[in-house]
Amino acid sequence: MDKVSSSAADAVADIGTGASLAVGGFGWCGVPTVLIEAIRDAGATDLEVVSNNCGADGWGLAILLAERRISRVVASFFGDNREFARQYLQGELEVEITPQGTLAERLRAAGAGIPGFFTPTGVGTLVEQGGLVWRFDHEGNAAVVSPAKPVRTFVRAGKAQQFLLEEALPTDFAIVRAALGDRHGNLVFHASAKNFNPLAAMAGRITIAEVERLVEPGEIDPDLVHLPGIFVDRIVELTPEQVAAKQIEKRMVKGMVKR
Amino acid sequence: MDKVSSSAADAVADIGTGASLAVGGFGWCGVPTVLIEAIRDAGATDLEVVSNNCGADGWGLAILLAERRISRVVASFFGDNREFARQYLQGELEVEITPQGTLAERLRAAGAGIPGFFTPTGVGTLVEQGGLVWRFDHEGNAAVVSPAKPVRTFVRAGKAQQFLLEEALPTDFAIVRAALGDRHGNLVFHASAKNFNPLAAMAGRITIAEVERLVEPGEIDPDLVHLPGIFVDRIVELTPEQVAAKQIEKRMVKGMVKR
Amino acid sequence: MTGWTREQIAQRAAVDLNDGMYVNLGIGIPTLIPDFLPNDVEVIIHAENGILGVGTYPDEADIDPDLINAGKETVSVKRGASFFDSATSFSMIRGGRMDLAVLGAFQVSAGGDLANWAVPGKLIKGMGGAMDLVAGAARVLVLMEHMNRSGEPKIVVECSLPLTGRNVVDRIITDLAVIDVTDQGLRVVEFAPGVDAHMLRSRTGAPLIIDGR
Amino acid sequence: MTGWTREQIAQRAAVDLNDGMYVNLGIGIPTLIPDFLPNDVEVIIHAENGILGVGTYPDEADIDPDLINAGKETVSVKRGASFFDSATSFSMIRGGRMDLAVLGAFQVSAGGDLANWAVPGKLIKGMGGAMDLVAGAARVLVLMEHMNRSGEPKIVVECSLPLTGRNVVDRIITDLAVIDVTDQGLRVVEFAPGVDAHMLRSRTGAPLIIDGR
Repeated sequence: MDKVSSSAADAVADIGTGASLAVGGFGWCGVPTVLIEAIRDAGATDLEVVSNNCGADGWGLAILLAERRISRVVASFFGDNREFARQYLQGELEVEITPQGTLAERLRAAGAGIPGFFTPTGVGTLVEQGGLVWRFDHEGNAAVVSPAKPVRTFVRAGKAQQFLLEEALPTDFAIVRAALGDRHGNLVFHASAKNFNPLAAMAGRITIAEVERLVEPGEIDPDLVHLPGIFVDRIVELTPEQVAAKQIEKRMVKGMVKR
Repeated sequence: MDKVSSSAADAVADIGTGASLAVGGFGWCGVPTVLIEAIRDAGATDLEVVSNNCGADGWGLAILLAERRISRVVASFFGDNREFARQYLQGELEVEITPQGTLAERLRAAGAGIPGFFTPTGVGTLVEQGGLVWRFDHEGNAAVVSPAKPVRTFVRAGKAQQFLLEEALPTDFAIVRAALGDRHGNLVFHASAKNFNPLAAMAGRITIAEVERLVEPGEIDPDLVHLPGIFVDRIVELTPEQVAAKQIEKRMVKGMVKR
Repeated sequence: MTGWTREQIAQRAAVDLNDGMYVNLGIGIPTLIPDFLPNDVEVIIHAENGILGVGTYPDEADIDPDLINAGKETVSVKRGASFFDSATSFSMIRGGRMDLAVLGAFQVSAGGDLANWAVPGKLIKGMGGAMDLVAGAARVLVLMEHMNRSGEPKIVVECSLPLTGRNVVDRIITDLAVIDVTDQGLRVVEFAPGVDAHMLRSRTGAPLIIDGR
Repeated sequence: MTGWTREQIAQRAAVDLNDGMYVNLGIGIPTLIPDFLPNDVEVIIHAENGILGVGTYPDEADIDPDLINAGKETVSVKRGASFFDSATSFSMIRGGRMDLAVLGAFQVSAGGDLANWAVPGKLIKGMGGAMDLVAGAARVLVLMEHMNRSGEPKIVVECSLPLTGRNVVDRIITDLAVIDVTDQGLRVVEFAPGVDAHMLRSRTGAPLIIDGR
């Protein structure tokens, strides 16, 4: 068994126009930038992207946004991305705004064969009641808004409480980044670069991982695997230059004043 | 921060009569046997136990069963335990039979604040329709049977499909076993002894872990923690003798004939 | 001799396993399958208690009480194995990543319903992971004797025993034949040696499609 | 001088943190709290992107692009830290294991409703993890200026802005006072220097219980 692709271009070649795509990463951390670049180069457009953020300043998914290759985004936070805001407000981009924990759980649920689950998050807010603007028209009025979500009462710690139903978020493809991987697709992440990566990987029908270091099966202790290879279909090994290109969004060092 | 208890007896002292208890382990593997013995010695009775199996032949939970200290069990498989069968059939023990994957997910859901989720498992069976015998009367007739579960249709891969609603399984306490732990409660498991342990730990309102080796905070690489300490309230360090007492249910070696 | 032995059933089942497949093998005949795989076919065996990459029984020196399969037997693991908790294990199954589940059965119906966990009047042992496996695996293969010990067909129009899953079985391999569950009904793919259409129909409790009829 | 500075608000909030607590600190004033903790109070700081045990900003040599907090700043970790995925991270929150969440607000209502993520007519940035935090944390503490930049009260009978959560806030600490949300209404626990009941009532858009009245 060898899931290694000969190149990033090869690995993403069948991601076509209109595909849905779960993408790992939080801010600029743990983002599969090389696979994103390969998708840009391959030309697919009208993509639906599920990702906590959507990159910024020419980094990560921002390079697909800049070329208007993304038509719909499911995300929890995009406050740092001006081009994202412009496309959203001018009705060029549909945005399903989802609480961060709900987004994580919806991706995991997709991978776990759980089509829906109840959560306390968002009860009593627009997330439950509906009306969040998914798409503006060209005059800046709401064209598509979120639907209301079903609510159910459960008894929790002896108290009846309301919860809303969220649905799983399966995608055609997932692209993720890991520190270490083997030819069977087993992955190991480092520090907070783990974030959404294992969950995006679970949600994809076909999952592609870029790894900073590739090793042979057996070199990763079975106790230390973070994501079992069954969730990964293709592996791309990064070059040392690609690994070194990692960027930092907010570089802070000891003694700096907190904002 | 130091979650280490002075003894197993101390750690379980507040587990009272009528308490519910999630217990890690699969078969005889990864079972918190020392905490189970401490509970036996402490005298609590009328316990509700959530555990995939229920021990066998004087091992694990079987020692609580033997003393009739358990009044209700949620489990997926108990085919190896004759005393369990006797108590169940004679109406001494209530048993909620739950598919194994559903049991695992219900424990995780409890720990994740998800009160209920939909699953394909059991649709079209007695698990959905109700009628599984939870308790027999003394004549061997069904006295309490499982209720029917709500069903909902979700579209999955373009196809409408039915799923049933399962509820989370939170418990008053959880007892688990790990290979390694630190004073903050961070746990590392070994091989297939991981099984239900992280999930039971998540489900408990108060979670107690027995560890084969105790180390100081900082000795476990943050990337290698299997269960973060926030899910663990008390730690008990086992003696070398207690660790060595681990037993094997079906000892097989290479060349033996498969059954 | 008429029909296949247990080993021959496993051998026939092994033909259905392709290189790179993730498979879960139930207790009994399914555990014999790996012995019949060609050297160039590498499958990854899943144990629902938390292992991908289950190997053979271990050497005496390598026995580890913490390393058992879902049948509770000590095992070894292969290169590239991984360990995980039970929720992750069943996520793989329900999430559709498990290519194949192979299990035994008491009864299979013409519509692919499976009964393999409970017999009324006999002691219930629990369904373990069987309901999750048949609900989630991409493909479900049943290996069983064609008739039960009382000489009654185990392939029936409707199961009389409590179900493990409804419309879940894809293929049945018995000592007498290989039979696919299709939208048109049960279709015979292959006869065991010494078995013909007449014999197979007489021992089967549901209509069979043989040679298109 | 009347009232508390940003730093003094954080200092007052620090009093509410006990040894051994797990806390999530939002962006802004909450991040200043650790500077005011006594040496014998060890709290474990959670970053919802996947860290328990967040430390100070790192030394230059220890900067790791893979190690950032939820505000996307480089950080260090303390002894006993752990890393995990986002689903596990929010499990801790929704599951009730997070003892305290501290965040900022645009508005808080008399019933403990919180609005802190969206202002109609202004660009929506997304709620991030705020809705999960207020729905799940065992206790929610809001730190904010008592009035907004237009001089309007931020504590109101009903929020006019889109809610982050309903009936979720336990305590509010502003530049003017410490106020608890109780079943009876908003109860003033403490005044900042130079603040009296009359002034506080005049700057608050909801009834206040002061000295039991």
